[in-house]
Amino acid sequence: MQNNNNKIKFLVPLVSVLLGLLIGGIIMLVSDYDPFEAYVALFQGIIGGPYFIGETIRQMSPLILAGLAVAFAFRTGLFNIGVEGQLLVGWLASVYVGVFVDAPAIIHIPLAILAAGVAGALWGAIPGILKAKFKVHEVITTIMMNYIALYSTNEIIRQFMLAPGERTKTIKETASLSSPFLQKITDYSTLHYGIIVALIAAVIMWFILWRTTLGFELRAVGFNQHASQYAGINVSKNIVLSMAISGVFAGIAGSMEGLGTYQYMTINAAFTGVGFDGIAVALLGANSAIGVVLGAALFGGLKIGALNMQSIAGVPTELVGVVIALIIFFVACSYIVHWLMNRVNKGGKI
Amino acid sequence: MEYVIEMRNIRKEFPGIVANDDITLQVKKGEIHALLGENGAGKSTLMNVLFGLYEPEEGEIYVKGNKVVNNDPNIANSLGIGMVHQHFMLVDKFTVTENIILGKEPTKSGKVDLKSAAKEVQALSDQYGLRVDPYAKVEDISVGMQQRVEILKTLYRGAEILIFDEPTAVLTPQEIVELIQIMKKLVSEGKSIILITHKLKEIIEVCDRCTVIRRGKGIGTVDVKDSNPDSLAAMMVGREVNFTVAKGIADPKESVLTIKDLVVLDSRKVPAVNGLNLNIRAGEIVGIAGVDGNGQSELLEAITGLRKISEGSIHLRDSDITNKTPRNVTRTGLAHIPQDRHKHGLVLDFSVGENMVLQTYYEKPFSNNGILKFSPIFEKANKLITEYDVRTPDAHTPARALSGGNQQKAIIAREVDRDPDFLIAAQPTRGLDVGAIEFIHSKLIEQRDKGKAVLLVSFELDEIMNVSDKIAVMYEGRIVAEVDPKQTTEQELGLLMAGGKRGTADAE
Amino acid sequence: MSFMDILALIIPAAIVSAAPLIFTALGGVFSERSGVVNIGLEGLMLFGAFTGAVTIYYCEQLGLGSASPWISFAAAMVVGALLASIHALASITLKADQVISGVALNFLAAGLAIFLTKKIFHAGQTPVISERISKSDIPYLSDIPFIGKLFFSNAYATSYVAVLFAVIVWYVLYKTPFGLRLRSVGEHPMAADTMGIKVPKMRYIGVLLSGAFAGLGGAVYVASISGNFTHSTITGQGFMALAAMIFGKWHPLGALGAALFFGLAQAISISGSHIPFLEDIPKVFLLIAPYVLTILALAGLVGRADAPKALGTPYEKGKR
Amino acid sequence: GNSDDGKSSSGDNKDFKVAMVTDTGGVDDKSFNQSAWEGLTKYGKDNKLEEGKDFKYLQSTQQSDYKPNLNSLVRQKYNLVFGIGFLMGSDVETVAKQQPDAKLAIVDMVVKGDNVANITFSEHEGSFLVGLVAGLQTKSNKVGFVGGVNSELIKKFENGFKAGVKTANPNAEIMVQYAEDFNKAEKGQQIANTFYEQGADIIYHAAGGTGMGVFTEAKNRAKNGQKVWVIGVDRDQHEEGMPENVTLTSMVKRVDKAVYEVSEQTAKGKFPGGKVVEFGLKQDGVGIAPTTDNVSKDALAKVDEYKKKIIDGEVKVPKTDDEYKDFLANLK
Ligand SMILES: Nc1ncnc2c1ncn2[C@@H]1O[C@H](COP(=O)(O)OP(=O)(O)OP(=O)(O)O)[C@@H](O)[C@H]1O
Ligand SMILES: Nc1ncnc2c1ncn2[C@@H]1O[C@H](COP(=O)(O)OP(=O)(O)OP(=O)(O)O)[C@@H](O)[C@H]1O
Ligand SMILES: [Mg+2]
Ligand SMILES: [Mg+2]
Repeated sequence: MQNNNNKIKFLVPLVSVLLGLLIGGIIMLVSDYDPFEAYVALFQGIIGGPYFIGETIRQMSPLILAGLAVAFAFRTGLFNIGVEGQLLVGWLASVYVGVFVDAPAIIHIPLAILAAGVAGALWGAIPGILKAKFKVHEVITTIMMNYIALYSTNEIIRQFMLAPGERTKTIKETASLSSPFLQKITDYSTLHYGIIVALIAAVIMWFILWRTTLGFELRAVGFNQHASQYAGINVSKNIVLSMAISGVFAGIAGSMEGLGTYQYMTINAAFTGVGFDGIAVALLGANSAIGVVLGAALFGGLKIGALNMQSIAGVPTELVGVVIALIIFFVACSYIVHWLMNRVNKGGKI
Repeated sequence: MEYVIEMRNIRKEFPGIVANDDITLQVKKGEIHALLGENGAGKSTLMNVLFGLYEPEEGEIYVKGNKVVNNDPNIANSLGIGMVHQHFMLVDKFTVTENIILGKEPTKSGKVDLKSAAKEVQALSDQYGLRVDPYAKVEDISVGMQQRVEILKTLYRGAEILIFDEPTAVLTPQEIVELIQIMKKLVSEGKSIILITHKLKEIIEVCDRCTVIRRGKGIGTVDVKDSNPDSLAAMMVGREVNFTVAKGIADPKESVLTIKDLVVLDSRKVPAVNGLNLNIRAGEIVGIAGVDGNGQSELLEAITGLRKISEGSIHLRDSDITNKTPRNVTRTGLAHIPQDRHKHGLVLDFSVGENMVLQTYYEKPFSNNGILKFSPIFEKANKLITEYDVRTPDAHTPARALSGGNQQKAIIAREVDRDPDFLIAAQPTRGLDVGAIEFIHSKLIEQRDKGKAVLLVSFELDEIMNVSDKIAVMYEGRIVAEVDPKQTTEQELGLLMAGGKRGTADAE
Repeated sequence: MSFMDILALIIPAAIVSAAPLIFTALGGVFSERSGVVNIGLEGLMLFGAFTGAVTIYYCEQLGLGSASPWISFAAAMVVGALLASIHALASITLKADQVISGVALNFLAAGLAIFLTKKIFHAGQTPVISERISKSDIPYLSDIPFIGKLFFSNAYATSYVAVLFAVIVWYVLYKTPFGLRLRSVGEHPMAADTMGIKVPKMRYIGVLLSGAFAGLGGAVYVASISGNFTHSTITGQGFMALAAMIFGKWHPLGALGAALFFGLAQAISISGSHIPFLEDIPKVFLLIAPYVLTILALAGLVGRADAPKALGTPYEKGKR
Repeated sequence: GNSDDGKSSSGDNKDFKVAMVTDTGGVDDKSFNQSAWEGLTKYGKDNKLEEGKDFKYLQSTQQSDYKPNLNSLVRQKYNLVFGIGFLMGSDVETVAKQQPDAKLAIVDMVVKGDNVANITFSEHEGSFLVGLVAGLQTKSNKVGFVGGVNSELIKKFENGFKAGVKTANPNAEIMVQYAEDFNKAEKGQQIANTFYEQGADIIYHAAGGTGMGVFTEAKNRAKNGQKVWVIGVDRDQHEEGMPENVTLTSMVKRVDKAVYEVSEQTAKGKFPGGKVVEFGLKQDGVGIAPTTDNVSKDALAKVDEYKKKIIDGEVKVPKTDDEYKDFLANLK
């Protein structure tokens, strides 16, 4: 049974991706694009050469962290649609430290990332507290907090940090995650050290959930609050904690943009969308740490590849959105596969 | 002779298990037919097949002599088969009437005609003496009434054959008496009944014939009048079972739990426990007898720290545990077998192993400054699983997949193993088969003999009378009498539980 | 500006911007009352907006004149339902995780709508429509002193339809056999099943209706507010509708109230800088006011909203 | 490809390849992206270049796409790559730094780098002209300005407009509000609603999709017989005003022209790297829309008069709030 489940764990996403691409190809055919040219370009754009690999990895970092944020909250039975907002405040905090603090890189970078984490934690804790104390549904509060974050960060930039080009000043070198070395070996992609931060975060998430008493409590609360309470677990505390930690991941995702990809923060006319992509990534990854990393690779890869697909084969990038959606659908429908496997299984056993 | 129901060679499989293996069941018109078997034997499954919820892999079903294919409750209903499920099938947020008419609603110009529906319900409930309040919300009514609603549902659909799956497991003695009346009335009206119960006394009392199944296989059908509890039990378990709990006389020592003038409000903010005094000593089992809803649950929640205490005090040995957090209380030396095993007792989606350390995961050796240590955890789990004979594939199986009986064993293993000074056992044997019950009772007594104080709360009078050394009768939030089980009778207890005064023993 | 003028400014504005939310939130009520989570409202609304814009445009070409928007509403409802059927298939028949399937729906709708727009119009947005729902005073009612000016003057017909629908949905859900069955399926599907109610069928209906209503919400947004469809026409309104539905405790009239509340808060924040006692407040505070107010309202008065019991759990016969 | 038989066109740009990166709007945003692409297309056609090969565009779906898109064009050896919109500024700057022998151009922004041509527009001058029209044609002496997101760029529109209004009509009242959003039509509509309720009869919007709401509100009122106007932005938005015909005029910004000219210069080997190429009234880079049906005679006269004055430098149009203050002071 066990190894069978593992088999399925890998089989389902694989089949899903293939089916998604297949249907995407059909859509291209009927809307007279050349699927083969398109997909060649797509994969070129994901792994075709150091530059593209660099871009794909770069794209992954914030997605991994956003995905971890969503997944972590899910584990405690909370739906954090607020990653977007937590990401924005984290982005701002990291840039603030990056611009206004003077310190050697060894201190400056961790400090900026920490700031992002703290900001995200606070932003996430608010819905947590509201849920724990007033039983307010976190889905509403997190949505509202997104808008509050968007408008507040813009205003703060405008008031205190404005530089030409509707953005903050660029952060100091000492706070930057970008690496001439990485850029050189990936001939001038925007790859930066953020990916390392993201991967560490993934390990931490896994560790907290599965190796610590805290994780034990969080999961228990996620499954059955009554039993947790009976077992002396402080449910309210864990709800707040879960949202706060989720917020830390989201905030650090923001620092990926602030210290890595952009090196500054722009006045955002709309949401970045990374927060919402995070939901998809988490769900693709079945809310597990490794899953999220793989999900981010798939998601980020496709999004980056789409640019090349547009550039070479002239297929609108939106089509990749469709393909991604289809893949998610098929992953979600893994029930069929499981069911089939069970049938097979049972035949074998009895 | 023709049967109203005939199930021939039914086979039903679930992933990994054969729940029903070539079972045959024949029910005569106008009889009450008992279905007996251990937890997980396959009773509910068989009945769900008959009711069209499950489709059998093999076998045939005949109703009134005609072969039927019913793979849908609709068909079952139309065939006059009705089922009162083990776990009630009621929508809490709906009113009694809405629940009864659901799916077969009388309408007036497209609108549900609740008025006439309520009338109809009232009529039915009068006809069979099934007291219900048609307009009450199900979430607000007693378990007993909920069950009466379930019965009315089947009657409203004109059921001729009624299936009761463990109806008495959740009832108080009074309610059980009523239910038995009702069942007798139903058969006298020409209806036929299949009754699942683990209580052999009831079978002897009301049933005409009894079919026994063990581990999914049919063992046979016997006439109840020429059989007795012991023979039935033996038939079910496959070995001799002795009921009268073997226990020596208790020698109580210093007092462990002391409750003074306790007042606790229920969720509607009215006092459910109202000036209660109770004292439990080491080495004795105090049984609380009382009709459901006289403050038992609130009392337990107050002791365990799950509910706020508004007045009075509780001491465990010499430490004050009034309004302490659950974690605090348990650490002071309390263990608690909760009455709702699925809601409080277990995290059903956790593995059996994780559930085994639900109370101790944060302590050494199971964790070390915040980091879980899995080898000790699963060592412990496996030890308990064998020691308490919890039937599970392994310690990694989710608790959900265990039968209620085994789930209960797991909880008891966890709680008793912590070796506390004071053990609370609430409805510890509800819904369990005699084998499991026997096991659990012996464990409780073992604790007593180890010099622990045990508080037993149960609606099963004979459980109270067999296991306790002292019976405290609870009525309207207070202990109205403390009696010696050896010097009292069910009648007397019943009277006290109903609030009646008593001549002999002294109230408080 | 007199207090009356302020009200006359804010209340109609509130009603206007609330309408699309009301429709979409009502859709959410149908789906979630039947036990199926619908995060896909955003996507459904978006695709409804797309359908609406396209239909109106072609109806205009066909010279259907002022009927065009109304035809587009019907079209949007049909298309919305069709799109929702994917969510239904996945989450009901294939027992998919309802949240995942809903999220996927959002990506699908967004991608497909823009892709098609580009295919059809070779442009990032649909042409601007000229046949739109336009504001007007309700005859007679608008003459009622005080109330008339606030509630029945320069508002869209669709706004009143929205309110009317909320009442109808309430009636259907709470007074008819269908409603009773739909809700029972969302509360305790197995119970419903034992009462001979087809759980999947009811849930399909719930989800398809949610698609139809969300689609309508999107189309109304186009026909009454944006006037065309672009990649940024629907950005977050669907999620606001989701919030409105929860805020309204999964109750049609609750959702109506919540949507109006949002609208009102929005209107105040926008007109705030012209309201005497608000004009000195820093702009940003007015900007975030609607969202802060909502949170406060929830924390303060409304409190716990309990979802349908079986919400989010796929139903399998005999699974406990 | 037919670029080889392009002898007719000046020989030196036979193998000249030029491309642009749009922001998230896309080449058909009915705004500056579209305008830029029109310019590029015209240049391509005029020089018999092959679309998708010798000249093309890449669309960005999110901010983080800008740099990859710019990069991929540069590495596809396009001789000149445009970044459309100030949001791309710093990305253009970095790519330019990383690829010293690439030629890039940025629109609406000035960045460092000798291999970057900076294209800016004097939106304030164009806005000044439509301001004059508004000032003269308002009946209620109240006009409004709706901005998208409050920013340096949009401020140029606002202040130019205000200056124009005041010049033509010193005692006109001007209401200003920013939606803080470029694509919330309902916000645009409510702001317009508020303005019109307050008695304004002309609103100038520089708010992209949010502006659609302004048109909606104006059309609603026009339908109910109220005479209100909208002034469009970036391109001739006459169509948006139909059928109720509420578009008074529009401030057009000829990104197409700029793109065309910079391409041509570069092809001719006169790449304005490191320079700022300003497209104002003088260069015909901004102005009022060709459709002038709704603009009164004397308004048009005023427009021409001031157009001349501005070109001759007699009038200096304010960009920022401070400059506007001074401007007002000098008016009196
Ligand atoms: N839904 C299900 N999925 C998987 N296995 C099941 C399911 N229902 C029952 N089983 C298996 O079938 C066996 C018989 O279950 P059943 O409910 O009939 O037992 P039972 O006789 O009703 O027990 P009890 O007396 O505790 O009610 C169980 O041991 C269980 O393992
Ligand atoms: N979803 C399920 N998956 C696996 N087994 C199940 C499931 N539901 C029920 N069962 C099995 O069905 C059998 C009977 O279930 P049931 O709940 O009737 O047990 P029980 O002992 O009667 O518990 P209860 O105290 O609830 O009556 C148990 O063995 C249980 O393991
Ligand atoms: Mg059973
Ligand atoms: Mg049982």
